[in-house]
Amino acid sequence: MSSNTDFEPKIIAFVCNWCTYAGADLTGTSRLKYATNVKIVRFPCTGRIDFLLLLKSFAQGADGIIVSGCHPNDCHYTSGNFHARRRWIAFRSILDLMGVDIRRIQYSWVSAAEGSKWADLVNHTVADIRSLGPYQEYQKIADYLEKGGYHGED
Amino acid sequence: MSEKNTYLPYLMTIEKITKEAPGVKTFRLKFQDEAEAATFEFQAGQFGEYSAFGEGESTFCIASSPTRNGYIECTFRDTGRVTSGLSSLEEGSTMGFRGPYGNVFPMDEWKGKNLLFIAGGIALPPMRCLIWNALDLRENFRDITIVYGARTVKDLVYKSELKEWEERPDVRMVTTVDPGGETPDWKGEVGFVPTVVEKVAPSAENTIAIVCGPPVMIKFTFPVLEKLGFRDDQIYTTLENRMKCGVGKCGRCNVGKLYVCKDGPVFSKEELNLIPAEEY
Amino acid sequence: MEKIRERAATLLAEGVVTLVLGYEEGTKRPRPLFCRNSESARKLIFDSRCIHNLAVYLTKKELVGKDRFAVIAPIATLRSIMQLYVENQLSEDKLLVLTVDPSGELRELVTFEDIAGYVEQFELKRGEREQEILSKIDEMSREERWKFWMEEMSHCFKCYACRSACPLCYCSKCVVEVNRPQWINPWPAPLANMEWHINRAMHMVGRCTACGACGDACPVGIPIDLITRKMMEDMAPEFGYIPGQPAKKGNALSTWKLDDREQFIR
Amino acid sequence: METKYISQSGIEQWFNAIITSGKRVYAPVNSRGQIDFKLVKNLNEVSSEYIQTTQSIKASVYPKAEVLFSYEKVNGKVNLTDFDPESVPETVMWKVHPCDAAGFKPLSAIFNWDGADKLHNAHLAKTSLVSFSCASADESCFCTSVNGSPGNTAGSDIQLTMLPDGGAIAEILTSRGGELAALLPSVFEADKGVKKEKYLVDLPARFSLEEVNTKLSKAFNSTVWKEQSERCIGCGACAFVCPTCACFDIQEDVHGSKGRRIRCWDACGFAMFTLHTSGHNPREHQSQRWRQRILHKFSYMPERLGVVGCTGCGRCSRACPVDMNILEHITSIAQQ
Repeated sequence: MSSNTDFEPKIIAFVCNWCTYAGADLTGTSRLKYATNVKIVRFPCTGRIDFLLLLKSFAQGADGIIVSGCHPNDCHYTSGNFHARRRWIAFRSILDLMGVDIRRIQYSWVSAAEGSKWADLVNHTVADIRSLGPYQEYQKIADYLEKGGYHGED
Repeated sequence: MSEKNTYLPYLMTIEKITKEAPGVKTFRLKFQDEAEAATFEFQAGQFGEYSAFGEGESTFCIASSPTRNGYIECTFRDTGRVTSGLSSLEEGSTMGFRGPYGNVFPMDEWKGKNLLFIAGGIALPPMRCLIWNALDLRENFRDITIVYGARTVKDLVYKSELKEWEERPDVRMVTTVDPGGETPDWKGEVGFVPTVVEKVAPSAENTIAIVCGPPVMIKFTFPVLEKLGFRDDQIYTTLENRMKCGVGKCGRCNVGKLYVCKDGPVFSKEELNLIPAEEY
Repeated sequence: MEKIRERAATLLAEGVVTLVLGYEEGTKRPRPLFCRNSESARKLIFDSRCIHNLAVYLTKKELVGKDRFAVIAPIATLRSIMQLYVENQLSEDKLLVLTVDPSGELRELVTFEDIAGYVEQFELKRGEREQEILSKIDEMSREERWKFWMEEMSHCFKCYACRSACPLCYCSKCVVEVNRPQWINPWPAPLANMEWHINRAMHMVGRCTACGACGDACPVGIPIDLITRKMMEDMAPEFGYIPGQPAKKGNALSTWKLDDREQFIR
Repeated sequence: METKYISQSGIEQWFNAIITSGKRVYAPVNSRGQIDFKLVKNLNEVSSEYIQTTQSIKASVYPKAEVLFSYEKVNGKVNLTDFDPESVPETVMWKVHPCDAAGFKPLSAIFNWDGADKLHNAHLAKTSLVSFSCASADESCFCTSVNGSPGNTAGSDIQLTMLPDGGAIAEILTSRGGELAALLPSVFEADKGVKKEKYLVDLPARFSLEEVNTKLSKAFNSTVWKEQSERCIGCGACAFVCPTCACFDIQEDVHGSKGRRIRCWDACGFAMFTLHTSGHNPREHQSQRWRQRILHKFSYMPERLGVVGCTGCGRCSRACPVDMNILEHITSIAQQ
């Protein structure tokens, strides 16, 4: 599975506008090369990233997810990232209990100055997800109604 | 099996969009399939389920008159998921329509009578269908009076048609806005619909009153009509309960033993007396 | 039991309260009873089978009315009452709590301070059923846990008995009923069901008092109470609260600490 | 209609013949501490000791969620794909109770009272019912009060009445039942002349439907609704386990330019069920919703559709988290 070269992971990154998005921008302007598997969704703050968006991403075909924002004490809104961190702790615990593969969600702090950290983060995450393979387990369930489950309870 | 799927809508093209009031639009819809257009028939009072593909279905009356062939019209206010989805569509786009559903105004029985139309706010559309139907068959009826009110001048819908009705010599048109809703150049009445009705209503003798409006307007207009001498079988209204299927199955519009979608939406006050008022 | 009946009858007869919320004998086990006069207080019972969490009714204004009322509350209900108080959903001057302590004595708790003091004496422990299922889940691999819950979720038909039975689900409009956007698909299907239950659990972080009412209410026997219970047990050391005790320093998710755990963040 | 005898081994061989024919078979299975209808392959999976399954067999002809049609938006146009009745597989519901089989009539009455429901009818056309008459009942059962009985054959295609020797009286009731029996005709032996009544549970009627109906016709403004519903917490458990509750919601499942319109179960007990967009709610209080549930089943349906909306299965009473016991409540209305 680790040498799955045909598989290109689909990765969604939920990032905050002030730090990580700017950081990712810097990666680009610094002409640092990194994996192209990531689709970035920009939010005002990590505190605004609803946990359900992560689940929706898996359901719609994401194999991995990056959630990233300002380092502690650097939040544009003072404490959005602290609130987000608490929520992630609880969310991870619930997902783990339910058997959702939490290795597929990578949380990170990337500042506006850390262009190279963003490149590293993406490259690492892509490599991790590549070795985990596609998240079929989840995607299969998302298709439930289509597969004829609506005739009863098979 | 060629059994028809009730839930499968007709595909309609939005031919024309008219902005009526803030958030209120009228769509003129044409059947995409000509065979469907040719066999489609409806009568005043009926409603349909309108689809915004991607958002769902919403229930409104058919606002155009059955005497105007080749299209149907609907008027709605952008308030929920479906209506905002519809509202974002442009001329030429496709939407869905199921219908016509429900019963009709007994216009044949009203021949030779005076008609008093009383409508409030966004409830003019079901009435508009009826008004045009009556005006297109004008010789069937005697005096026609229309009382229409809205909260403010801005909220009045079908403004050009209101003007047309006002200018017709064979229609008595009274427009009113709630106190405080008037503009400096407002020439109509100022006051709530029930009060205005009391002032301008024709004699109850040989007259049918049709009332459409929000529940509170209806509840205050009925006693006024009673005072004016209208019997319960001379008063008609249409109910607008929440619906999903439109065909008597989903259970939402059940009021007492009646279903608004099957036994209504048109009810005479006489019929309304048989069902619990708290449920509509 | 006789004492509870007598006291309830007196409270009602003297007009101290207009309603006593308690239990009566039901079809297979006791069920909630709304006593509005001293005569119906004769139907009241109270024993270890009385497990409905009556706190669920305390936020329903059309039921409890505007006047003072009393509720018969075993320890699980008391925990919910404290949480409702912390969330500003109850007021002291409207509520009188009756409970029976382990020695069989009838206790009247008038202030929330009284209730808090009383609740503190009882440690929240797993029961046999919870212990059995949770230790089974503990031994499962991640893949097995996923399969286990997916099987359970396939039975959920979204009757929302879990939500209705929960004293802390008092929102007048629930997140599943929001449709712009349609956040959680409203029809029953395993994924949509799981999304609902994860959502519910997230909304219970730092709030659930593990009364078990949701699991007890589930008509298709999904052990949903264990999702919030496990989460509550896991989060207690993280966020520094005592399971089953009201939060002293604000709700877990509306506060934070500089040194919250972050080894999972790269 | 003909009556046969089938031996214990005959039942098993016949069951296997049904499986071999490729039909899906659902039967009561004991799993996760619940007895409920599940897809089965072997007779030994089928549960024997129970009074009632948690859920009814309603889902076989009225799925919890099903696609009414799907669509795709292409260049401003919309293409519709209709529901395909051929997509419904042949299904046998094995070991249903008479109260479950009787539930199809009121269910179909709702779906077809004015305009046929293509989806429901497609499921009906592919579903056969093998019912087992009841030798036991519990305190929630009351089929005999609502025109049913432990040996009621209404709705069943074949009914088996189990005998002490492990065999059964087999009543082949419909042509579809005949086709099912024809999958292995050899096991259907000549009738031994045993009367099935001897093997049915004795369940005296608890109330008279006519009486309830008369009382209900004047009960709309009664205080009974408020009194009975105080403890109701407003979930949909009763409606969802009910064999005849048919209220549904229509929803949209959207994936980019593709979408599906979905019909799913809904319940009149939910506060949002009748809520208008304007905020006005005709059934604002739980007592009004409880009244609707009872009146719809015992008053409106008999009057409008000619069929009572209850088969006395007792599932709602068993499933209710707060013991809203329908038998108790109806009986008390009848006695008022």
